[in-house]
Amino acid sequence: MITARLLSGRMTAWDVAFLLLLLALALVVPLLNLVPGSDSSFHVSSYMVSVLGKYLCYALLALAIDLVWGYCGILSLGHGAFFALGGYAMGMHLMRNIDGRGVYGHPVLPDFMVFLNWDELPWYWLGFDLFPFAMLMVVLVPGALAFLLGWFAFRSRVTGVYLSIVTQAMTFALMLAFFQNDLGFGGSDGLTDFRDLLGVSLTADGMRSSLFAASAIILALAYLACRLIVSSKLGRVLVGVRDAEARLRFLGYRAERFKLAVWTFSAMLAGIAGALYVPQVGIINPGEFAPAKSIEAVVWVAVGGRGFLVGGPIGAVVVNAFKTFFTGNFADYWLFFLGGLFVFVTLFLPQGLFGWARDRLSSRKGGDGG
Amino acid sequence: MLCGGAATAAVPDAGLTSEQLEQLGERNLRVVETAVADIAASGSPVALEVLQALQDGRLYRRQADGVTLVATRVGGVLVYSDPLIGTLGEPLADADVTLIRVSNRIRRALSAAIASLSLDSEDPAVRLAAARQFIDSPDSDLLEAIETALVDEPDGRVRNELEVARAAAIASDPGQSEEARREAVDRLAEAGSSRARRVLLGMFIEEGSELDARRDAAVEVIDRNLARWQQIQNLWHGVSLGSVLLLAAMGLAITFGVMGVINMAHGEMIMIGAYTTFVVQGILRGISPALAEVSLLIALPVAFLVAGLIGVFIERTVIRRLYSRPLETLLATWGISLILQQLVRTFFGASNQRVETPSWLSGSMEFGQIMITYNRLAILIFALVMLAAVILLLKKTPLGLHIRAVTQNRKMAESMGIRSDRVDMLTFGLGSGIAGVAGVALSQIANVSPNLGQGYIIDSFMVIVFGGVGNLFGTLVGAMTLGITTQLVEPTLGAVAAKVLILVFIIIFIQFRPRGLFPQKGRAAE
Amino acid sequence: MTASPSILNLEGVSVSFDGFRALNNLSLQVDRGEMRAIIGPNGAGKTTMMDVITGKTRPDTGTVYFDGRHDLRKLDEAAIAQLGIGRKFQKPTVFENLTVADNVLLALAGERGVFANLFSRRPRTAGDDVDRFLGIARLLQHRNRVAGDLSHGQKQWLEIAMLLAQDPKLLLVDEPVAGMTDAETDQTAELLREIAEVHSVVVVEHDMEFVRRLGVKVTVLHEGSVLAEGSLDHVSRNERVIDVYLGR
Amino acid sequence: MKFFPTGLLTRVWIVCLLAFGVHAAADEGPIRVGVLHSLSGTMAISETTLRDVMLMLIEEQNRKGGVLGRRLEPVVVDPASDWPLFAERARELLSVHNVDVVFGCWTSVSRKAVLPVFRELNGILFYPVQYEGEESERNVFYTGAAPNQQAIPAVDYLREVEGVERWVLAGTDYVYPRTTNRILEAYLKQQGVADEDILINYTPFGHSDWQSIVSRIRQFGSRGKRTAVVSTINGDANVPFYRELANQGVRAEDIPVIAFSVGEEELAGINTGPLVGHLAAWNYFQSLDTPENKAFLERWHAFTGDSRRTANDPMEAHYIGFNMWVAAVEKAGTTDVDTVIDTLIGIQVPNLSGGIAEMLPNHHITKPVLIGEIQEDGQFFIVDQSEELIPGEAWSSFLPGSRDIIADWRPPISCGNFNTRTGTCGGGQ
Repeated sequence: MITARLLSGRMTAWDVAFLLLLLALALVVPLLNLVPGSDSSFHVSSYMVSVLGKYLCYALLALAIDLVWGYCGILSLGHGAFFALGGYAMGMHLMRNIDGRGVYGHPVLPDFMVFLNWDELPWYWLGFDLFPFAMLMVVLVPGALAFLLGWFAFRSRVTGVYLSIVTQAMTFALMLAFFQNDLGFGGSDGLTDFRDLLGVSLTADGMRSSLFAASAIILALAYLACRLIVSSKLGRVLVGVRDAEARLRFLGYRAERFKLAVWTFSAMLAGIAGALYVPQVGIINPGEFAPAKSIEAVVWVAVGGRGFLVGGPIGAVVVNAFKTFFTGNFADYWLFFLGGLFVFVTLFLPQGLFGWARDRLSSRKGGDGG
Repeated sequence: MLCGGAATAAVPDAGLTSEQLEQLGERNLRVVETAVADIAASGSPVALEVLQALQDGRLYRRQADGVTLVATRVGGVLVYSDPLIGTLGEPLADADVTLIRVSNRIRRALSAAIASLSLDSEDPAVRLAAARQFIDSPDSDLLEAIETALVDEPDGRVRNELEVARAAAIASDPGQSEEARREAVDRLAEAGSSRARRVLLGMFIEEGSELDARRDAAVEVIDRNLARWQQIQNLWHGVSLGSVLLLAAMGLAITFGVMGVINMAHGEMIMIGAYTTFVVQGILRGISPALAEVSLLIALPVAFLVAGLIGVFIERTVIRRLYSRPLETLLATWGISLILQQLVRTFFGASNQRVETPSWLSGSMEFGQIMITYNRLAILIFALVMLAAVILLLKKTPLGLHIRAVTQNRKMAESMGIRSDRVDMLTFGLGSGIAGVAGVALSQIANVSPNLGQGYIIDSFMVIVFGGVGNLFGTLVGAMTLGITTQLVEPTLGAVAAKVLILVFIIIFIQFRPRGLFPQKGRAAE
Repeated sequence: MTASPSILNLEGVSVSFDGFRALNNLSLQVDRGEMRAIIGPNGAGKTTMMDVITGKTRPDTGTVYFDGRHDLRKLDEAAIAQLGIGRKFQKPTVFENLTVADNVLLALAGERGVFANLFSRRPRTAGDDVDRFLGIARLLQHRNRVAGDLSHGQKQWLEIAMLLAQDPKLLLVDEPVAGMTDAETDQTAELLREIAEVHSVVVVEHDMEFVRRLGVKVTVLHEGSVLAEGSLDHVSRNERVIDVYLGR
Repeated sequence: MKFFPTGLLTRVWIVCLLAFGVHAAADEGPIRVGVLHSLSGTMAISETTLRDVMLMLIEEQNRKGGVLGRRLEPVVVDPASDWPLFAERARELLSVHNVDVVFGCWTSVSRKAVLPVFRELNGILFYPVQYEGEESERNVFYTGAAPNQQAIPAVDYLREVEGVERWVLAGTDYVYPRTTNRILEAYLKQQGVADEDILINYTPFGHSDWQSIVSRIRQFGSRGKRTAVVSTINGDANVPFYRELANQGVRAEDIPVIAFSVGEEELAGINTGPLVGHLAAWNYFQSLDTPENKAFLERWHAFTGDSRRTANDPMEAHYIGFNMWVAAVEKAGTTDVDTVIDTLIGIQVPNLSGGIAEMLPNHHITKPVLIGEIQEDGQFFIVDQSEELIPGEAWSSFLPGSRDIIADWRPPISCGNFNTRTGTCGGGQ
């Protein structure tokens, strides 16, 4: 296999460990959810499965951000927009799947459209009843938006903080737009009350476990793809873009094309993450476009350590696990903790948790040799 | 002495009865309405005082016997007096009286009654308000009073409004002669105001009559006049919004524009300024209510210091370590912004705090047919003064020279003996302080809540990026362009679309001018 | 089209920033296979000239031709680099987070497309090529070190090695010996002379001793235009040159 | 802020249980009551108060001996104003903490987010905030006002008492204002109001520059007919809106503004002097002069230790909802969800305005409608109170899509969206 050949010699022990962990999760968690009875001490509750599934989606988003930030130096403050767009595409598919079981019993229109007196489905909702089409849109819509924005931005050499601010403006504008009822995406309530996916009820235990397993496997595949990219010669070009873009241009590389390709790919990954997220949490609404959400996702990557690929997912899981714990027990202190974490990590762990841990390990190992 | 208003129709000595006064406290609104009219017509010298007290919510009913009392605040304590007898001998406890509350309907009756009683007031503003009240509720019974008032009116503006009021009264009265009503319609058309328009549209006219045609023509004239003014009004709104954006962005123009620190905690500095205003106001009100009027002026330097010192602290502890990693200052300062928000939430609570508007900033003035509110005008002037001050500071003072030197060539500046770390600290403090001062002004138009800053941070960055980093003039042009465009687009497309459009516009704009409207050129920009 | 004798041809080029004229009606010709030294005081427009040639800055007026037929004003940096113009910056600019070998690998003539790079298999000869250029730059023993760890002089050489790997027709070298020890300077001069045997080279330098050692034709820039041209001895006798530069 | 060590310990214990996958048997222990209100994030301003009032009600009930002889134990979680997190927390409450009832949510989107969870895990949710209607779920009991209990009576008041003929419907652009305004528009047109006499305007969340909109309202109001503004402007946008009204001299006597989402809590942040006379329509005001309300406020102030703490409409809704649930459990003799859901219909408990609230078959309750005018002290002067209690309508008769739909959770219909024309229960189960 091409991949196998390409990856041979490019994978580190960390990569292998991470991939094995994901595969193990994909197998063990659904198994422990479905097989033991709910009073068994090995049982993993459905609640736990959906929480973990959510973390995996966030991990995929963080991976996407790490790819552009850690390897191309593009600090995107708008990846939440791609995540949300993928989520909306999935949400639209799920809405169409309700199939006349909405409260108004309309055969085609989702409830909120009946409610707002729409006569027919707007053109941009057509086709979403087909699963393959919807899945295509999950990657195409975020990809197209990213391509468009990147095409102009990179060609015009919009870099650094300017680019960050442009991406932030993008997600902010989308948030305002999606809040509007007239846009046809359910306004502030977004899309919710989903029933089933591929003919199986979303509330079925098997469904939840399958979604979880799918998230783990897709994360693993995305991780492989990213590893392939960064360990190819392309990856070295990307690092060149990040560290000395001008130098690279004078070597004859069109830096903007490299950035555009990776940027678009990253947006697609974010879209996939959103699409996996929506059926697991049961709602998608314009709040996902909020600039603060995108910034928070960037922070996961910073906390985990950027430029390692594995750092983003680690950060996403760690920060969100803390969030679940803090908002459950010390709601008032959550923002202190989160804010303090950012400051601390930026100041004292510029390589993030993963970088710090790796350095500690290697210094211990190499310590004897002095 | 001239007996103003409807009083001329009443017997001068009928005076006020305690029954009439007690009726003011009735639950039945109709009874209260009649009582208000009766009291106004009574011609009693205290009628105005009683009605005014009722309007201001200072009229009480003594629970023991139902007697109506007027309350006056003397040095923070309420002193009650019986309008028929005078000040009470012994003070009353607050529990002994109940406030007489009024609804809108009564308030309308009161406004008309008070207007009719205040035509001979000493204060031209009061007379002007009375005249306007007459235009708003034209009544031919008042004609005589208006005529009388016109004879002696010294103030041109009031005369003008009184004439319009007279025309309004004539035009609205079907009993007047056709000739007189026609003239009145012409006079109203000449006035050109929306008030006059309202009178014209409310006139009772036989359909298809000559007067009807005349009225339609008059309305059209006014509409054309108003449409012209509307353009100017929109422009004013735009300039005003621009000045708000300018104020919000100015501190960032220093921290981000000059120093290159991507300061996501900028909004929180504004918020701290606003909370400082709240605290200063609270303290001053505790000392003396008169001081509360000038609390904003006192809050300005305090907010500058508070926000500035917090800025200095942040610079010393965090920003300083990150100068070589500009994008990461974004993360750290965002963390700081979360901490500051939560700190304020912990100390002050999550809800909005009430910052009072001093009386000299409340209200509005009319300039032709446009309305300019004092607080917006003050913010515009204040923003421009601040901008001028900052530019002067950067161009003319030694600190400004040092700041420019350090930003242009740190090494060179250091070798010339400038302590660049000190300059960094002061610059960041200055930017934060300016944001704090902006918070004082913005506390007058926005929610003073922990989220205050979040509402301004994105707009501020847009303004700076649009205008060009490191160029205060660009910040001014950027803020005004965005403000005016928003307000010109808003009436046709709606507020949401206007906002989205502006953001999309900026995104596209940056593609073509990646360094803003007024970019820094040459090697320094690399 | 007939091949022009000159590889680089600037005619009447002017550039101004904010009213400051960095280049003022500059004309310059470099012949094929020639090595040319450009000297001039600070602000004479040396770096701006490099920027114009490499597509970083667009001239306000004037023409810039490469190889007699490529109008460089119409091309971007990458296209110009692909035509065969290599540039070494004044401040050594290498990819600090990549290994020395990777730095040269990126520079090696070859595919510059996105997908080609994603799936490129390293040609078996690539390693040899990398080693060859590292050998020329005397960096072979450092091949697996991270470039950021190199000394200043080594970075300069690495950049020169990258230039060579690019196999350009014309090399623009900006102050190659700034910050070097005397011994390093000697070695660099030697290296450049070697290079000039097969390439056209333009060297911008302050260090008169170094320029003398190169022993090539010299162009003196002043206030954005050519003040004098000829051998170093010739220009150092020019009174105006003495006035503005050497005399100080 | 309050901090409950016992609650924390329980939580830690539960987290441990969760980690080891052990489930405690919940039958004979305390009855668990879930409280699902945001304690952080943007909605914390409004929702923290509701958590506090729930804790007070639970404490009082425990002092009275609990329910069915068992103690009530509050389980408070924080969904942090994050809608997906609402769904997650709801699942946690129902499946991990095994609560018997949940009181929670504020925004419609948070309610919509948790609906599928309550349906799936069969829980009970009491929702205390006025909302746009068009919903009736078996697992949800709506103790806030439906549009016919707030919007329509408010408009009637303005028409009848103030003689208003021209209408500005100004709202924040989201579902509640959109729906309310659609209902109002249909209603006004039915009442003979011409198209040109209705102006509808939407603004984004947190809109802060109201100059041109207020100026437009002033202009719209200068047509010789009495004009009023019906405001469904939400949250933080209100302060700048009212400020601009005051500064542009829009007085209540000229153009009154009646609001559906501005209560005592919101007014606390505004200088109310210039706003005196503007109106709000609710089903409860803190200024209600009834013995029930006085007693409630006394307990509230004692519980919070703050005599200036305001009370508002959704608090009363929780008060009613909690008492209804307690009554239903006592009546049914069990906390079993299905039984309690059936028993709740028809339960009557006193409200705070001196009447009796009844849970209707459509899971909405009867409420009085009160119109209040803003006073200088930030309280409301009640100028109008409906003579009878108005039953909440889940489905508006003024919207074409829902005209034929009714909700009745008693057999034989047992359906939240029964189409009377086709005689079928639409969609859903």
